[in-house]
Amino acid sequence: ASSDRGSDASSTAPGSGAPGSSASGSGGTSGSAGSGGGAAADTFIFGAAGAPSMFDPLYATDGETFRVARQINEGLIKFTPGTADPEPALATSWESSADGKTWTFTMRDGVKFHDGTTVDAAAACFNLDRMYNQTGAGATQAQYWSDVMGGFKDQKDDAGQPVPSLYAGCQADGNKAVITLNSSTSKFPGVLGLPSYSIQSPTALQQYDANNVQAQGDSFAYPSYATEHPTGAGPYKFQSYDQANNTVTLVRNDDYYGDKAKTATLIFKIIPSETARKQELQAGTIDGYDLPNPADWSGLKDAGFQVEVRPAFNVLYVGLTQGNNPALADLKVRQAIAHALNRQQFVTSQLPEGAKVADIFYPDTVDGYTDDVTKYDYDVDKAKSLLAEAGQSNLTLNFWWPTEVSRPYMPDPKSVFTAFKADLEAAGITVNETSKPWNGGYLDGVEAHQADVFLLGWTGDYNTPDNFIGTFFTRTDNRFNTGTQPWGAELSDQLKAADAIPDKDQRDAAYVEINKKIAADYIPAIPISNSPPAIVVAGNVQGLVASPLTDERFASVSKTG
Amino acid sequence: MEKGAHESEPLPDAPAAEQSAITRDADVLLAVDDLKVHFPIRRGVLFDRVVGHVYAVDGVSLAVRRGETYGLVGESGCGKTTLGRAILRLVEPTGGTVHFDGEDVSALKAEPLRQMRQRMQMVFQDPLSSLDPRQSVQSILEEGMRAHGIATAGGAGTARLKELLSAVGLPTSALRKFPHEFSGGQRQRIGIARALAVEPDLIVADEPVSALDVSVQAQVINVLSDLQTDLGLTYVVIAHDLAVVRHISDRVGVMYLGALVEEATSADLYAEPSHPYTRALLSAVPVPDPLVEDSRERILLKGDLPSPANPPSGCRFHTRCPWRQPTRCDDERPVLAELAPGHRVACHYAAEIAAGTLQPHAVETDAIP
Amino acid sequence: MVTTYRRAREQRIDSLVNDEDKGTSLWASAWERLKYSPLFWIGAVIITAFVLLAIIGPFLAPHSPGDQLLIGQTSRSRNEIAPAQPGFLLGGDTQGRDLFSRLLVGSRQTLLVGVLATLLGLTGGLILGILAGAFGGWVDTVVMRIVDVMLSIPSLLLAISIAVLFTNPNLTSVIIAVAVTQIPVFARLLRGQMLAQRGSDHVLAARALGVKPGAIVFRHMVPNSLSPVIVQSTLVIATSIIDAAALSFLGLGSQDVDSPEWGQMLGEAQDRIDSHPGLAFWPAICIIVVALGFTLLGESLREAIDPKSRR
Amino acid sequence: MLRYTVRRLLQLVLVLFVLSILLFVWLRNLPGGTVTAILGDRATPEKRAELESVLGLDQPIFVQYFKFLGRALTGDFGQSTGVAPGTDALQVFLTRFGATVELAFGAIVLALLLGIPLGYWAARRKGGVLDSGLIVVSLVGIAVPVFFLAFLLKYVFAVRMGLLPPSGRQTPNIDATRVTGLFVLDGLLTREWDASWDAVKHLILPWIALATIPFAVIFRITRASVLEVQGEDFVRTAEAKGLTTSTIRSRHILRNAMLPVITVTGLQTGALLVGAVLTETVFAYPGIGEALAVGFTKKDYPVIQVVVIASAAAFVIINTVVDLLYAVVDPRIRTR
Amino acid sequence: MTEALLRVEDLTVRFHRRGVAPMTAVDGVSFAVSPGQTVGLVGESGCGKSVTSLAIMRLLARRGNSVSGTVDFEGTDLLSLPLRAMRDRRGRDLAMIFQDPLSSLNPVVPIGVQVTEVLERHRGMKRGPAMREARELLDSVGIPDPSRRLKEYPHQLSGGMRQRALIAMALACRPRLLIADEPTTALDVTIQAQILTLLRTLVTEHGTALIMITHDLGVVAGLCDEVNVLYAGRVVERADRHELFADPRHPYTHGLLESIPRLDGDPGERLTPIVGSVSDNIPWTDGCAFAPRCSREIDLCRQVTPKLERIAAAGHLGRCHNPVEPVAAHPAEHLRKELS
Ligand SMILES: Nc1ncnc2c1ncn2[C@@H]1O[C@H](COP(=O)(O)OP(=O)(O)OP(=O)(O)O)[C@@H](O)[C@H]1O
Ligand SMILES: Nc1ncnc2c1ncn2[C@@H]1O[C@H](COP(=O)(O)OP(=O)(O)OP(=O)(O)O)[C@@H](O)[C@H]1O
Ligand SMILES: [Mg+2]
Ligand SMILES: [Mg+2]
Repeated sequence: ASSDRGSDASSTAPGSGAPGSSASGSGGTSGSAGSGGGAAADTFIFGAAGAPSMFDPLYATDGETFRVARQINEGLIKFTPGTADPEPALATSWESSADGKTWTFTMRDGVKFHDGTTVDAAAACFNLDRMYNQTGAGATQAQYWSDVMGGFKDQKDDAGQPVPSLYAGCQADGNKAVITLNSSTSKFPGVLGLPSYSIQSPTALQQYDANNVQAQGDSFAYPSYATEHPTGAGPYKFQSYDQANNTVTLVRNDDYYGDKAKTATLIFKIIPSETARKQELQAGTIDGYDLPNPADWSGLKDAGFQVEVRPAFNVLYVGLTQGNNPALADLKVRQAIAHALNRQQFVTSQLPEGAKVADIFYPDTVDGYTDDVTKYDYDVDKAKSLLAEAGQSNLTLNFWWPTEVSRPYMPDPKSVFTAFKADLEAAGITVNETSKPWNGGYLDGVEAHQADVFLLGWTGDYNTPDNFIGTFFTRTDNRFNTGTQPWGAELSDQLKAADAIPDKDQRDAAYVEINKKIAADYIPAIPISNSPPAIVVAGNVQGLVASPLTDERFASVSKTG
Repeated sequence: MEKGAHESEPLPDAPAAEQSAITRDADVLLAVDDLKVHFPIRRGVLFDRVVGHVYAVDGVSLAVRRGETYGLVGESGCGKTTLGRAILRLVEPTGGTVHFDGEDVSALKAEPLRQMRQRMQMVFQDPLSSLDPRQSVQSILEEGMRAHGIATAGGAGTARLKELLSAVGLPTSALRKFPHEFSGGQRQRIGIARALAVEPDLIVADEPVSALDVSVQAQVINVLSDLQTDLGLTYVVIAHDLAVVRHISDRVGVMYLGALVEEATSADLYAEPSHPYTRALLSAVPVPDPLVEDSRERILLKGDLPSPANPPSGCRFHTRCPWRQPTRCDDERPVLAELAPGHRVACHYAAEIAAGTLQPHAVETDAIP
Repeated sequence: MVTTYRRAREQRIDSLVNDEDKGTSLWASAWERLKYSPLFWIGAVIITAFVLLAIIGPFLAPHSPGDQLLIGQTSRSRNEIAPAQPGFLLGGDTQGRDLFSRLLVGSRQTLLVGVLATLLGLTGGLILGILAGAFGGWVDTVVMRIVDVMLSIPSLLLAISIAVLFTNPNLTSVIIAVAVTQIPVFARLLRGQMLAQRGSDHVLAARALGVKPGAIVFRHMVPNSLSPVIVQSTLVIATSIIDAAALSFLGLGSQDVDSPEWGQMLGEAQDRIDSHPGLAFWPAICIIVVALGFTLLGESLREAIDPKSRR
Repeated sequence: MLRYTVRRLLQLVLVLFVLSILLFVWLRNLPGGTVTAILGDRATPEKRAELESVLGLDQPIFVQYFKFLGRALTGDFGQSTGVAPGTDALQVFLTRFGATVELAFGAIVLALLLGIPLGYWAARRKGGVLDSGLIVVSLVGIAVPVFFLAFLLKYVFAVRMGLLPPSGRQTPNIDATRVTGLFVLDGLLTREWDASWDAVKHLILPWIALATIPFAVIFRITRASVLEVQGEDFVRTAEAKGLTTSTIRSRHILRNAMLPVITVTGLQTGALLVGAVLTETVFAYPGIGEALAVGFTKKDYPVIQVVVIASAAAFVIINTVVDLLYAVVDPRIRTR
Repeated sequence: MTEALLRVEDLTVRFHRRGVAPMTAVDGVSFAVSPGQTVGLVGESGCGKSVTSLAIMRLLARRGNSVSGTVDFEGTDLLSLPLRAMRDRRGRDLAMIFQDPLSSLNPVVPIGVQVTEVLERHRGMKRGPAMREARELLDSVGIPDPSRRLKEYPHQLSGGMRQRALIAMALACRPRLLIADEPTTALDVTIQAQILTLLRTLVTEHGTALIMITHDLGVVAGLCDEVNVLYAGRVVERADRHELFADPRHPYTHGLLESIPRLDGDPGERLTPIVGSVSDNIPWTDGCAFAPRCSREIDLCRQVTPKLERIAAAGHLGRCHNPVEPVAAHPAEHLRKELS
């Protein structure tokens, strides 16, 4: 593994396009222009909440890595800015066979990777095969592949059986890449717009040993491809990662096939503290940042900043672990809890503008949405009577909530808990509170079914119901432990079947049915809200299109003044 | 001070070789034989190694008879305190034995030793610091009694406490007070009363009056001698003030660098000091009489006491001795030998010096130009 | 080595100069000095007020600290919290709870954190310090190596380390986390004192008297070693309160929603500090004043019992 | 002297060894951890198991420890998983150490520059208004939580008044060359004055916030120590010799009074680290303190390990150096 | 007797402390010293010896006390001199040595510097010559190997050498008056003898005036020309040393001499201590402070404060209403014969 990025940065001679310096024309005018910070018109500085893991999106799952990767790379398709709908990217068009198993992508002509090599069908197939061929540490890291596609080529499960995969192969046919699948899935082609499915330069991948991920004790060591030489075909090129100053610098790719990036330099300044990001924006030292605290929206707007609210593409739910607390096995109890929660008051008092009470487990922008499901209005008396009917007037629930975390669907877990705890108590339920750090017992405990009631949610990756409820309930040993209920397997089968329906309309209809059953008969959890996350930029920034998938592309962004 | 009885009676012959006889002598309460206390000097890189020793006490033999007062004098750092503590086994001796009333104290295990301590007590130099500031006089006095199962409760206990206080000349009201509420002399009386509380036979008093002003010093000295008369106590009194030692002791040992250099009855010692060091010491003590001061002959010693960690070879005193003779004094360590009955001296030339056949070297004078 | 005589004499002169012939005890003479120290009095007044508040505060609170009485006037999206109004002296917090009531109730929690953390740290330190100081030798070496390791980790890290061990961060875990960081401090202090006591004349005297070793340790050495420990405790209460606040700031503080603690309130108010400074201001002021009170008290006590400062 | 240094260093090795065991065992027994950090809310039991076996986390803890130790001895502490994921943890430490050194060094210098003269001044006017005032100020410095002070400073001077940058270490797109990794020094070395000045501007507020506690401690120890020394016999002797006030002050009082100040300054490095965790977090300053804070929330064990061990080492080494310095100043130790 | 070099008149020092009545440590002390003369101040701990000497040198703390009276040094009143001028005189015209040689030396400054700083200050010498002079000074007070010692630090010297170094410093500018405050208390007798010899030579060969402060009557007997016995801040008896020891008149002086076990006395003899302790004192304003402890107390003692007046031979002053009768035969007569 090579890890001398820091020393690399420190040993370069001054002036010669040093990684730490801005490579743009303004470099010549030196200090006075530079000290203007975020003010320089051809440099856009974005406040990132954390450091990217590395720059090969195949191995990443986190937003900070993806945010950078999205500027450097493109996939066969991408999402239309501001929506979750696919549009052409490196492929200009695509079609699938009737059974949904064969997908043919027509490649765009004349596109070059940053290293000057050509983007073609062979390169596309090379990438997909590379993903499929991951082994060892690489396989554990390529999660978006395993999540969506299942297994890898040589992967065996504990019993020594090959792990099934959706992916069957990819053939380059002139300027067409033909991808074959083992079964139809709703995930295609949307999944190809994910950063992990980016098409990267085969030359560079090979030259810099891109697959050489090593597991070491607690962590992974990445090859130099991922740390120093990411080579995509996106509007920006990777320039440097200055760890001493916590900045990632990208520069414009002048050979980009589409509209060239509007700013010559794009800098991600890593500022872990949310408050610090806000203050930097206020002080003018950055041009924008992600996920402003909803409480700050109005203040930021008043101060002339542009708070771009993304369409809500997430859901917050109160999970009910089936089979843990015997009382929860009773549908009446689950219904009572649903009635007990004053979701509307919570949404108005604690969630940002634009947040809505959710009746099903995904937002209305997702295909197969319906609001024609059983609704559980806030009604304490009803809750009490349901509990009484169930013989659970003295119900005690073990309610878990996470600390050290803020998610787009749950900006402040404590306030969620505080509100719902009061609601449950009002319905005569005794609440035993357990708070644990998000990654410090909470997730692990919830996965291990230790909680009766817990707070969790999901942000969608792409536009399919499967990405939401499929993820939640397809497995029967999921965190709600639905397998312990008679309907758990039923629900799982319905979801699998729906996902495999090639026809979109039929598929959507199937999902509507599933949602109705979930709301009326199952209630494995209570959907609470969809809450829109925002991104904020300075007043002089134009061209930022907020994306429900947080897939903002900065090439279109420019600054005045 | 009534002590004529012992004074006139010379001790039986006790040369080093016959020391064992002394330990068996029923009249001898305390017998110290070739006692050594070497403090290790530790230093080391990771773990401390012993790189040398402070020869604080280096081969002391002496015997104290019942009812007698034995005085120890010597300059600062010569090992008096260490010797005193080693006798009570408050420091572990490196070598040699201490017999108390025929029993080998140096071989006692913890519990027997603790019980033995009832019979041997100590009075400390600094009256304030040797009293626990947080204990009332009553509990200070009772502590020892309790430790040795002497009744402390009820009328008997109270009576005993009053008796103790009156023995050292303190009012009964002192019982409820704390050490800091007393003057120096009174504190020292408390220290003495504490030692007396367990009804010991032997009291080792380590510079009991050094920290006191002369007028108070006299009071305490009187208390000590009165108690001896009344209770038949045996004392080992350590002091650096020769006048005090002479005043209260029957016999006196002079220490230099961890060893006895001379031992005699106090009358003998002051009348006929035989070791050059004793002579120098006596000549240096200021006497509050101008006539004496003006006329006396001074033996000025050169330099300071050598370090006990690195004592001189041969006679320890040869580096400062005005009578030093070539080679023998430098090479051969003199033993404490009997010069006259009951008068032991550790000097090769003691007889010659006493006879006046050996003259001191000219003393180097300290002169202002 | 120059004569113990001299030392004793000096002490005597010292006591003469200072105590007007009649010696007075450590604390009595400290009191003589404290009487005229304005810093001490300021500290004492603050602490008395604080302790009183902690005792009666929760009873005075007009509302339950957990009730979201003002939730209707609260909106995160508009960044609104309930303003001060009749019955709600300082308005509501972000959850629509009465800020004033929370401050009042918080005083007791805060005192608990400070005092319990100190007591716990003190107990741990006492045990280690007494072990090391009473036995000496290899026990001392082992104990002190442990203390060295603990001391070489900056205290807050230690606290963080302990805090993350608790899967359910609440007041108890904060107290324990803060207490652990104080253990080495107390252990060191006490061991030093104990060692000094071990060599002291009055302990030697007790040994000479044949007092049993256990009694020597607990009747003589420990009581005489405690003064600086007591003073240190006062100071540690202050640092405990501040450290607890720091833990809250790092998100590791108590998460108990029903029993507010000032540090926790301050930590929670961080992200609203510019729009609603009052949320952070009140708990911060309370913490600062109380910490200052304990520090003033501790420092003036320290100065007063320090023989060196008697000149 | 050499012996002493060697001894301290050997002790350090021992301390670090014990510390590394404790740390290792402790971190591995925390709830959550690397696997959860990597998998997040996408974890499934199979994936967890797979990841655990790939990382060797399913092996007995002592096996894991000795593997770790073996690698650590070659300087390989693993890769960061949260602070700067994928970067060598030691590298993360080293890069960030420079930042913390700049911050801590500046703070301690500030504390010394203010603390010593004021401490002396207060001691000379013991009991006066000025003395009491300074004591109260220093105690308030101790009583105000560091993070709150940092917050206030930032809010007032950076956000409200806009005088100084609110966070970070250097303006990102400034034309600066890295030489030593100490930004202020780098600018001076390469004559990029603006880069130095920019780095200094980023440091001023953190310096002030971080310096308060060391200042208070140094002030008080100086004051106490001057009070003590000025009552010493040798000062009276110096007075009796008719020496001038300035000679007495510099040669006799201060030279002696500085001895405890040296020791305390060394001990303050520990406190500085604590302060740095808070200060750096508030000012989003990429030093080891921030690395630790982030590392703890993100369960970045490699970074936590290397930072804690290295800062313990730094603490011990600094104190050894301070002790040596002490010996240089105090002949009683030097010539022993 | 030659013209007095230093004349202390009615020196009074009071210490003020918050909350308690002012404490008079030195109460109207007067005495004089001439060149070549040694005047002793003796008394028990706390009687005001040190405070007297510090007041003369004006070394008492700037606050917390008040000093009155005059200290006439060759016609100038030291007490009314500006502090700056006083600094110029200290170390040059009048010097002082203290009891504890270790704590009186700066532990972190080499001996050489501590000696030369006086030379540089008062004699305007440069470093080099000052060092040479310092070497000679150390040599002259009997420190062996002075060149090496100059570079050493106080802790490397033995007690006796430290005291010699202090004396060397005091003598650096050839002061005409030397005040020695218990210079030998911290030293062993053999070393004490060395230092006393050194001081004696100093006075006889250089005509330096010496104020010797001690609690040890023996030291006084061998060194001083005139002796002042202090009690509770006042001089209670003053006489030539022969006169004083031969014929002590004040009951306090008498008591002191009686309570000392003497090398030349009878060993068996019971000591006759002064009863009580200093804490039994009454204020001088209510009569004689010593009265409560005095064996010769009469009614007058508790009513009228006695004055310091001639009570025996010329120059023998005492402060007593009922002085001790003259001693018939000198107590140590026989021993004196023996020794001589
Ligand atoms: N615990 C100890 N460890 C090491 N050295 C010691 C110890 N106790 C005493 N010494 C050394 O032993 C020597 C004799 O000490 P001791 O106290 O017995 O002398 P002393 O004659 O009582 O002197 P002083 O008159 O000063 O009380 C001294 O050099 C002293 O430094
Ligand atoms: N700085 C001071 N503040 C208050 N009282 C003082 C101070 N210095 C001395 N005294 C008092 O003045 C009295 C005389 O003290 P001084 O030091 O002169 O005694 P001394 O005769 O030198 O005694 P010693 O022989 O013990 O040195 C003492 O009772 C003491 O309490
Ligand atoms: Mg001794
Ligand atoms: Mg004095």
